[in-house]
Amino acid sequence: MEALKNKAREWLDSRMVQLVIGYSQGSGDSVRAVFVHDPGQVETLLFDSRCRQNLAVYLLKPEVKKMGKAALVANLTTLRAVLQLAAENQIGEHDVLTLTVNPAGELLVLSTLEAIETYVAISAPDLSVEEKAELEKYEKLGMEERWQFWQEQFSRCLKCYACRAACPLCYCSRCTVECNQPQWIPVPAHDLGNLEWNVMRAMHLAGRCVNCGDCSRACPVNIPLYLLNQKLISDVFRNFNARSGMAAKAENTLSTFKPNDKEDFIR
Amino acid sequence: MEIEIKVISRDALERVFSLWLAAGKRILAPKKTGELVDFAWVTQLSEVCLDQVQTVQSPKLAIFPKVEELFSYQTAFDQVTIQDRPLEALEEIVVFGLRPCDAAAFASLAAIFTWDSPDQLFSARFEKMTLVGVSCARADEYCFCTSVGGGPGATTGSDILLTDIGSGEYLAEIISEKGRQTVQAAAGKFQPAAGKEKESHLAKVVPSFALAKITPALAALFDDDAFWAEQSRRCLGCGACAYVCPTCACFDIQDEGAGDSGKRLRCWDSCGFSMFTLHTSGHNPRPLQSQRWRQRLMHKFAYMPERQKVLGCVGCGRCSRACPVDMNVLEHLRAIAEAKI
Amino acid sequence: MSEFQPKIVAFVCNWCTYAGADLTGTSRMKYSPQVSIIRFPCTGRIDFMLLLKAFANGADGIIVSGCHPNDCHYTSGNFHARRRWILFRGLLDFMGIDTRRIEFSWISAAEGAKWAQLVNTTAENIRKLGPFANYEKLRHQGVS
Amino acid sequence: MARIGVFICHCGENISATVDVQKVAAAAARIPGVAHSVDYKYMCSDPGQQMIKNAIKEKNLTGVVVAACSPRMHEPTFRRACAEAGLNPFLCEMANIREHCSWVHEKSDATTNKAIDLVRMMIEKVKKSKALLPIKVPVTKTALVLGGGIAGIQASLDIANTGHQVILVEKEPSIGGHMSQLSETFPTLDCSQCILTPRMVEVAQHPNITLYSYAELESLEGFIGNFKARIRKKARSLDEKLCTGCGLCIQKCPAKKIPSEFDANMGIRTAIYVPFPQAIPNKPVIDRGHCTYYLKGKCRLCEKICPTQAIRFDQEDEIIAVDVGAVVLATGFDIKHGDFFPEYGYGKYKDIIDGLQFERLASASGPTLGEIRRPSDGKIPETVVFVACAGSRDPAKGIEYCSKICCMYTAKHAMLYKHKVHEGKPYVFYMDIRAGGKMYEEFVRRAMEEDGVQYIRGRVSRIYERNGKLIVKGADTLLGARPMEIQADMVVLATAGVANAGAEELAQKVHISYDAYYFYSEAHPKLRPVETNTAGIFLAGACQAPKDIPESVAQASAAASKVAALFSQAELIREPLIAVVDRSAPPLYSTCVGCFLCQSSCPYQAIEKEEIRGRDGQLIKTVAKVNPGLCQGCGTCVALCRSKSIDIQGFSHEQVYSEVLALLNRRESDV
Repeated sequence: MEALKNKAREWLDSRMVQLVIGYSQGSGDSVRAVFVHDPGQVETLLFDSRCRQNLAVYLLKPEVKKMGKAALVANLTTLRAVLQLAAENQIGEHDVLTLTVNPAGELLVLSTLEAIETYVAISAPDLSVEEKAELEKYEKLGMEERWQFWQEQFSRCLKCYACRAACPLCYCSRCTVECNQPQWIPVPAHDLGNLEWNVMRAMHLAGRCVNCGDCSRACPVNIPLYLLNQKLISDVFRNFNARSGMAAKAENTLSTFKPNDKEDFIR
Repeated sequence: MEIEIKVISRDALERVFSLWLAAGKRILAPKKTGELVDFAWVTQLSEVCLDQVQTVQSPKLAIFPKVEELFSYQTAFDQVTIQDRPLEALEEIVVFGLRPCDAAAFASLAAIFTWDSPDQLFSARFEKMTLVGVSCARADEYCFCTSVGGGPGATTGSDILLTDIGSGEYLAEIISEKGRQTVQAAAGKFQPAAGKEKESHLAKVVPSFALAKITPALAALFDDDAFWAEQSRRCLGCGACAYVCPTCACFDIQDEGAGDSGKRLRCWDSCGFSMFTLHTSGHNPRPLQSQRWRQRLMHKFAYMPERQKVLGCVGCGRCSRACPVDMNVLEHLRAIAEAKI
Repeated sequence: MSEFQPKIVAFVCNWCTYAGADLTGTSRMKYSPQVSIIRFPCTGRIDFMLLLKAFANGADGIIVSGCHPNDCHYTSGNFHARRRWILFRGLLDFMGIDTRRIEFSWISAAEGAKWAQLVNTTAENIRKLGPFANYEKLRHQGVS
Repeated sequence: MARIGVFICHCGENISATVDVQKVAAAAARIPGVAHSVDYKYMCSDPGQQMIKNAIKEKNLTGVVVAACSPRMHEPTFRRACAEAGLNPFLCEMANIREHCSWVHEKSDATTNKAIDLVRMMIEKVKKSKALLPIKVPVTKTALVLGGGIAGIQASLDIANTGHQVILVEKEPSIGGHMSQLSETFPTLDCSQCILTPRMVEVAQHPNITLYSYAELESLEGFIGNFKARIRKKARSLDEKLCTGCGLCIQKCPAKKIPSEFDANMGIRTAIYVPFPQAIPNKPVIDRGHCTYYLKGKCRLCEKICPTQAIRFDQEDEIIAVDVGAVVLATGFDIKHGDFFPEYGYGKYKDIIDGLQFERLASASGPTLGEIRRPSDGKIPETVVFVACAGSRDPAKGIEYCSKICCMYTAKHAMLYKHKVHEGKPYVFYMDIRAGGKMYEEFVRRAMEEDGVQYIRGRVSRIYERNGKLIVKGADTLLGARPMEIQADMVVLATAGVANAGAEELAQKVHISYDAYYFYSEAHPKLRPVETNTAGIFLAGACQAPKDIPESVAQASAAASKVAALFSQAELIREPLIAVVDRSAPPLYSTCVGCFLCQSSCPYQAIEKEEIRGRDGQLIKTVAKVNPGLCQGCGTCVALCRSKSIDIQGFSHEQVYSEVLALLNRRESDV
């Protein structure tokens, strides 16, 4: 990916950015985030199908912010996370430059939020055919089966909060699980605590999640958290025709309403 | 005591399982569910999976579970009555199929829980636990037991260590008194070894840094903020590493009650969390992830050796495997060992 | 043994449903004593976490009720609440939590009769469903 | 440790008949933190209230729970009692064991147990209650009235007459609005100018009213009692202090053929002009779009002729900043211009005109001095067709609502025509006649019966010209939808009343909500018809929905009385049951992360951005802040906030959470 390295070098040389957040070779055949702040290190940058981590998660990290203006090597969901963060007042127009590689393998410089909007506008619907099919598979299960399925999954939860840490949109400086007056979510990772934590995590991402899947990938005990997010993504789209991470100035699904929202479940 | 060497066939082992159950013991062993191999309660050998290099979680959960009740209480107007956890009610446990590194880890764990004022519940659980390990035939790039004084066939910590020597047979090393009792209880299942050896069946794990260098290097690097910032930059500050770690012992105490009754619970905690050291005043002595990452390594490689006279790491590599952002502890330790000071 | 008496919590807004329930009282209509009301300024104030807390503390059923659309004292709190419930219900259902145990309704200050009838039918439905066994189990699981 | 006092009311027998009140009092007494628990026949009686006051003093209570009737009934009573005994009123809560318990359940243990649950619930709530102080907001006692039509005039006069200052802003060169364009007014047929102009003069002369005509609102910031408005005074090209309004300039102005807006383009005016003779202020304006000097660079005749040298060609717009405590929007309406309806040929045929144009034709001060002469050739039309609902109640082409005033003014038009042209034949096509109002139905009947106006129930499908006549094709639905064809000399379309072109922009400028038609939304459709959702901003007249004169005036006076009420105290005092955003110790400062979801959810624009800065002035973070003047305490933001950084006083997280737990967790000692 020479183009990528050259652009990174150019920007670092010209002090246009102080930092390039990208991917480099990790342990075994994995890739990992890298923070290139000196032009000498650009050779470590790479971009391929393994680069799935949503690097937008690093934009709000104080340690990273301190390093100065950043360029972000971004895949599609990372770009959408950037827009969503902008829509939630977390980053401004001039806080970040993004570099992406389009399906044709060409390097694209998206230097404004507007440019990102135009690029993601053509992206495919949030849920792929396979994802829809899998979701439906679970939706079709009986209620008791669904309960058993999720109880089994959640019983493994360690409350390590890797899902939260890996999520670019879980940026609260104090998460609700850390409120203890009142104690909204039990701290212990027992079954009740795990259920409540997971309901809350999913609800707090409703209308915000960009379906990057990092929560599931981060989970050390393989809880399919993406199913919960995708359930809400599809409900948000079906009911409110909304998609998160598509615009830098979008109002949130849950902080807005339409007088004719469906209410067939209300007596 | 002198290590006794025997062999046992898979079938015999299967029967030993039923003997354990019959004797009212619960068996905790690696079990495969989907892609995931992790410790779970089993009733027969056939449920057990031994192909993996390592389980996701460590067997510490046998005696230091993620949530445990310490005591329960009742209030009546203004009096409170407390019922302590009845220790005699705890079950006997056999942890089967743990790796030599895991067995060694219990020493570090015990060192913390019995240091200064011993933890009754932990000690009681420890007493009622027998460790029947299985040595490692395979290792991966995350393994570094040999760099921290262990090995794929190391016997430290285990009561019995089995090694798969092929043709459905395991070489059994009887290491402790508990081990011997286990063999006696399983009358005749364990046979004389007749000169069989395990070495050729063990994984090769090449030492990758000099442990001797780590502790002094840490002391020298303590104030090198740039070094720690560089090391920890991609760390997200989750608790995955601590929760899968066989020696991490940090815990939180939570009271859960409603109406006029409740219980006090102990649950895992992690020094990686940003609020771990947050004071009521709002001050946080470790505001940066780099400081929290440093703390994790200092604790394992400097503070524990100094206070508990035992290393806080056994080189199982779980933290590296579990890390969402590929914080490979082995790399970091190498860097520390090789740092110019 | 005596018939199962469910515990039902009603989360209602102050301006419509609470007043409606007052009217039920002043009109001396009778309903099941298994239901108790918690008063909120507006359905918009009702945090979905509170519903989980109710189940976690042994509620067998929940009623959530406020002003009819366009009647909200604050003009739009109920609209915001409605969106929240659309997604929350979907999620709970997906997780296998029986949403038949949560009754949503709009009840105005004039609908005292509707309140009585809602309470009675809900109490009856929950009685049929029986105790929330799954959740009851959940409350004690996962502690070693 | 809390020291709660619990007072169980029998309410005569209303409660004690079905609830074992002694048992409830005894159970409450056993709850930790309860220092005093008694039952009494009538808690709300004087001796009852005295019991509470005494207990507060003697037992030095930290909270009070009164288990009695609905808090909607007696909460104020008991909170006052507590306050009188020196306990913060917000540390007193009521358990509703009458309406929600004794009255709706049979006498049984279950009923008593429920009463105990409710009491326990409120005890736990009060334990988490905090002492709250009322919110005080200072009030600037000057009102800003936008729009100088009849509504704005009425509102200004009413407010000014209560002794408060009024700033009246009108975008046209003169106040008067649409009413000044009208000929006569229904149902009395008195001349519009005759009743309006005295009011206009009153405005001009009122010591408490400052009038800015030919001016518009530039911006409005702030909140109730404390708005900062910036007004753009458009350049009149003339020094108003020097101008005497003698009108010489107007006579001399060479650019004479400019269609007059005031005459709805039925007449003409000069480039320097006053819209109409009785204009207030009676000072001309130079229309720079048509003035020869501005277009060609020479002329300046007016400047030469002006006896007081008042002309200022180089004058620029002026921005005037004012502090006001309340705003009244009276920006009025517009009519849908006929050209949206090609079938009716408006714009194509000169003699098809709209309602306002007919008003000018019929007006004694209009271009024809009140004679009904058709625009094309000035002939007096023998047959005139009036088309009601031209655009109204027409989801397909026009607007869905009823414009409300057309039925009446169409009847008036037909009458006026008949009165002026005795031989004339007026026809009215209508859908329904909506003549609700004092003397309205009678008025329409008069048109039909005394003035012989022909009413045809049906819609007009098409209007076109055939040898000098306008052919109006329609159907008479009362005669089996028989097709009708009328040969008319003139057609008057009662086009729909719609919101002003600039209505949306203004709404956004002042942060109020508006409906799908850009009419401004009232705070509550029934109970708060003249308030908006933004505290301190009120509505008058047709900017809220089409209205006739009496309605506009009534609403204007209502808005004025709201303003007067607001101005009646030195400070605005409000219940402190509002949302607050967390503030914590550095380095966090606040748990709010500034996502501002709350902002878009707030119906009252009460959430602002606050920049937290370090000692060095460095921006640390931007967080949400609730404006206590605007927040109404619905709590929608509270439930939305992911980090639980907003809480609402009186229904706080801790309070409602404890209620849920207390309600569901009976103690053994309770039963």
